[in-house]
Amino acid sequence: MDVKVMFFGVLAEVTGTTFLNYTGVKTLSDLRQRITDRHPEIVHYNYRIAVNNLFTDDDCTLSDGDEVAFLPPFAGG
Amino acid sequence: MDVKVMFFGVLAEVTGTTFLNYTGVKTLSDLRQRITDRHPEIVHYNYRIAVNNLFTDDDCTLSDGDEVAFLPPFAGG
Amino acid sequence: MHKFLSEGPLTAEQLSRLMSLMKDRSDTGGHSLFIGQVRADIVNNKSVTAIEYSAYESMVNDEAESIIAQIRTEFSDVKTVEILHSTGIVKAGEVSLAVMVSAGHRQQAIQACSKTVELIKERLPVWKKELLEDNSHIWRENRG
Amino acid sequence: MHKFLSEGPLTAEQLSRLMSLMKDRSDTGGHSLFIGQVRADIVNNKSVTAIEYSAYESMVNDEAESIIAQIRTEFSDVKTVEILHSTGIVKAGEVSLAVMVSAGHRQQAIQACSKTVELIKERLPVWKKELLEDNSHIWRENRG
Repeated sequence: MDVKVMFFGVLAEVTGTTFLNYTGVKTLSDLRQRITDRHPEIVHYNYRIAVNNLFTDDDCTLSDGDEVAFLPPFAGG
Repeated sequence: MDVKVMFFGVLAEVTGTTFLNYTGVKTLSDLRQRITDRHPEIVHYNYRIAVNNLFTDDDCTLSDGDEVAFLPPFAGG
Repeated sequence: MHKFLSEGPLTAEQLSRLMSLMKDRSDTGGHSLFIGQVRADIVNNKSVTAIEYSAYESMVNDEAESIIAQIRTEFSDVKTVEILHSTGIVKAGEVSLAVMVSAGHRQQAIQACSKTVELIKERLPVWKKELLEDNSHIWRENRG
Repeated sequence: MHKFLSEGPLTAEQLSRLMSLMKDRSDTGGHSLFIGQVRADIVNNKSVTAIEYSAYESMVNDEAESIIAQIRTEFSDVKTVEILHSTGIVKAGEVSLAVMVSAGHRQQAIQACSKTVELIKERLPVWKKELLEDNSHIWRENRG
């Protein structure tokens, strides 16, 4: 599956990227493994993951075109 | 003593007046007696009295130029 | 001396001027405004077309100053409190009250503005006569 | 679709337009506005000159709609909820957030506006980078 990965806030800074495409991804835990291999520094940060704008705590199967966002604690207002 | 008497809200309507001078008034209870003699209808209304902008529950001596206001329940905002 | 009363409905210009006061400070993080508007309520099956406000002006000024002093004592983070209240006739849909509180942080701004509005209802010597569509009227009291 | 994000500081015109929405209804008696402004705080002995906001726009839109739906459920007297949040750079003294809640009666307007601001802080996917006078920066999180 081809998925879009987005980093926000401090995670965009530490990964040096805001947007990446990953191909051949089956599950969220696959994707997380590939991302932490590539950006090991993100383990030091708090973040939550949203798939298609919905928070996802557990593993899940990903579909083509899914948008997976890495979200540090919010700071709006 | 010469004092100014002011009626507000519904009391201005029922007394038909907003402002009156009373002469030869010694105390607040004197004044209240003269006013209820003249406007007996006001006994049917709730009101408080302020002398020179301060609420006055008890009797007190009045001085020349004092402003005595009859204030129905407030309804600002 | 501060002017708290304004003849007729509060205008868009008056509200804009109030909001432009926000710009003067960089130590404020939150501004809370309350705007009171005359509702076209139905009373005794008749529609309210306007409210006629009357006020004891010199006492309004004393009480408003006293309310502001109380708010600044209770909410130490508050920088400014502005109060503007209409007198005379204000039609349904028009604005009769504006309160703006600016504070360092949002919670004090919001709580202090809310408290200011309650104190205005409780303590400002202002009266309202609701004018109904058939030219009758009702004197309205604030309730707890 | 509703637009909740706005590039750069919120302008006086945007705030006036927000307030002009009040005029459309005669069933509203109270409007509560909250305006959030960037403070020139001192952080690590350095002054904050601006905040750079970033946002996950599609999720902001979903969450803002969800917040408004929740408020309208919890506060049955609320007629309208408006939310406007800056993205990009907003300097100290400039405005980055505006919330306006209109309701039949004052207490629901004030309480619902306050709750909306808390939910925005808690749930809108927005991030802030405080820019300091020596060109360093700090990522700031909202605290409880």
